[in-house]
Amino acid sequence: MILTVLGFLLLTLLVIVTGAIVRTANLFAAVVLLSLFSLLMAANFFLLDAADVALTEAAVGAGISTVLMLAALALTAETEKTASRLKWVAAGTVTALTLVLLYATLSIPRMGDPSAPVHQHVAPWYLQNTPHLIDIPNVVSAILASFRGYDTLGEVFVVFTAGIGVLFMLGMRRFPAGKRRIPPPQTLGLKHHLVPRTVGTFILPFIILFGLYVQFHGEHGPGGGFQAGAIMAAAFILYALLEGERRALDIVPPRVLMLLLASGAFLYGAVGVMCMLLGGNFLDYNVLAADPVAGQHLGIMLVELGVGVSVTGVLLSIYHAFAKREPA
Amino acid sequence: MNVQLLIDTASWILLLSGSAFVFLGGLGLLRMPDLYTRMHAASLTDTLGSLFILLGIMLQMDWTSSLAKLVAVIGFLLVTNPTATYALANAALLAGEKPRTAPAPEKP
Amino acid sequence: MTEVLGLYNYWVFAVVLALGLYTAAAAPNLVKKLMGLSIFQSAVFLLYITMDKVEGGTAPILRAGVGEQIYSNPLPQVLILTAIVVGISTLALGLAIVVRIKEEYGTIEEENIRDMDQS
Amino acid sequence: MCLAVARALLGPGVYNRLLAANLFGTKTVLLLAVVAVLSDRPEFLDLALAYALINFIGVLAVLEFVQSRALRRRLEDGHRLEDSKPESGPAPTTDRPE
Repeated sequence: MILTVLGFLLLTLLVIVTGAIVRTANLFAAVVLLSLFSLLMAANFFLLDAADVALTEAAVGAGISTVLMLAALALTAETEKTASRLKWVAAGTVTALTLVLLYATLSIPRMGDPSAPVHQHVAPWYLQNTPHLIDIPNVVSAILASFRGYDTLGEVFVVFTAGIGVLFMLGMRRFPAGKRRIPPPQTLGLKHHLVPRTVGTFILPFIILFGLYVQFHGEHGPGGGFQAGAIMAAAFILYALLEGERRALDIVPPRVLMLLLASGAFLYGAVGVMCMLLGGNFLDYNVLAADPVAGQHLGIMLVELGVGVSVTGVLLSIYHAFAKREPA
Repeated sequence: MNVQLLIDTASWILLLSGSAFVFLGGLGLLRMPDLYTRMHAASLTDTLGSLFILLGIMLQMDWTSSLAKLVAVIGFLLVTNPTATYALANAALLAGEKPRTAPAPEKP
Repeated sequence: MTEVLGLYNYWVFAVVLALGLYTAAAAPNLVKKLMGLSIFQSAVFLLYITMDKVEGGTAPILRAGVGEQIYSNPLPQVLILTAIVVGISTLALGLAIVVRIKEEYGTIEEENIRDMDQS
Repeated sequence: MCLAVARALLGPGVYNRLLAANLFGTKTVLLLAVVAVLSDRPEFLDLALAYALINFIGVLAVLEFVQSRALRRRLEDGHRLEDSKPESGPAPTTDRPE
């Protein structure tokens, strides 16, 4: 009961915050509010029993999206200047659409209804068969990596392509070799702030450790490659913030980033091809080991690893592509 | 049985006082005149509030690995929150937010 | 009463979706547009995750030694889990395009860009 | 939490919102922990842990953003030191190459 009330409250806050984001013309403030939005979203996901999703939203929304948005703002502008001419047309259309949607909600089953059509078809099958076919507690991981491995492969390639796209757009230019000019501000980092630097250096290993935990414990608790990748990327971004771009790129040079970016997706695909070579179907892990269940375990672990590596590589390359760029 | 009662009482006291601190922090955040005093109020939530609430939860739990996780959460909160506040204060100062004078309301 | 509470999530979804769409359509600033898209996307996530909830259920991570237990639907969660990460990557791609536009045109306001294109 | 959001909406200005967002992050951690225990799935404390670890990166990014902006402005203004500069502020001249 109390959780229901809490969910109610959080959703109301969500709407209010969204309204504020839409209204503010200061983009910097909007980014801050967007991080609040993401926090509320994650809390809601958690209340709606989606622990894995909440963890993903936490890992992505709390750190990375704010950082990326700010990096983009630093390269563009901070405030919205003009007002649109189409404002009222858009408002009218959107209001009409909302009314239609609200009307449509009246005929769908209420939240949590066990007899809703969504809960009838495939989901029970997954819940029933995961224990003996795959034997890992986290059904979400099981579906993600094994039952619907094709989908996830596709998603990984979308992420990969987006990363490549950003790199094409912004390039991985090297720092100018000449020492004549003052380095662009982003390269400085927070070196002169003792407190964040000390604390950051202290906390960094724990974030990486936690990322590894999420990666390899993902079959048993909430977690998996996507979350772990985001957390790891956040850790390296933290390092880049603290020590400056240059140091961070010394630690993980662009070439290594490229390698990460590519090898994750490659690993995923290679596991699939491996299954074919061993006589199974593409991404059919049963053949990977003598025992089908052990094969599934191995396959899921490798695939999740591939996802984790790929996501880390992509997010990190994206961040560096933004951070290295000098404002026009 | 008696010990159980004692633990429950202690945990409730901790939880309630923690909630009180969180509430006061929120109140201060709303009522204080400028950014820096508000920051002071907010840190009340960050430290005492979260410490008490998490300790209260810990008393309710069994000896499992979750307990260690809670300890870790407390530790990280106590370390990272002051850092965040520091960074925030520094950023505000750098951006020219003046302490102790009510900042001109820059309407978004 | 329960009917209303049960539909509240969907209403929130509709309103947030509308606000996001409105921002994406009407905001003159390209970064703001992307924010609108991201809000729109989050609203869809909320819709899916709302659908996965089963009354009295718990997160679909099987627990040993707990007799009969209802679990929420894992399928929407899988979809959204990947979609969040895809979302951030595509958002980054959009931001990259905006940055390039800023470098070429010197502005990220839609109107100004259109004026420059026409002249 | 409502109070924090109220502050976030009222502003004034970016930094009050940021403060509120940060506070809200802490409260989310507490909320997640409490809900995890209430719903009797203590293994979900992972989430609270994730937040506790990652939440402050955003604020650090803001500091970095503001700092680089202030620095850039100073460079553009030809080193006119009109900004009140704290002791711990950026000092580009002392940046030694490593």
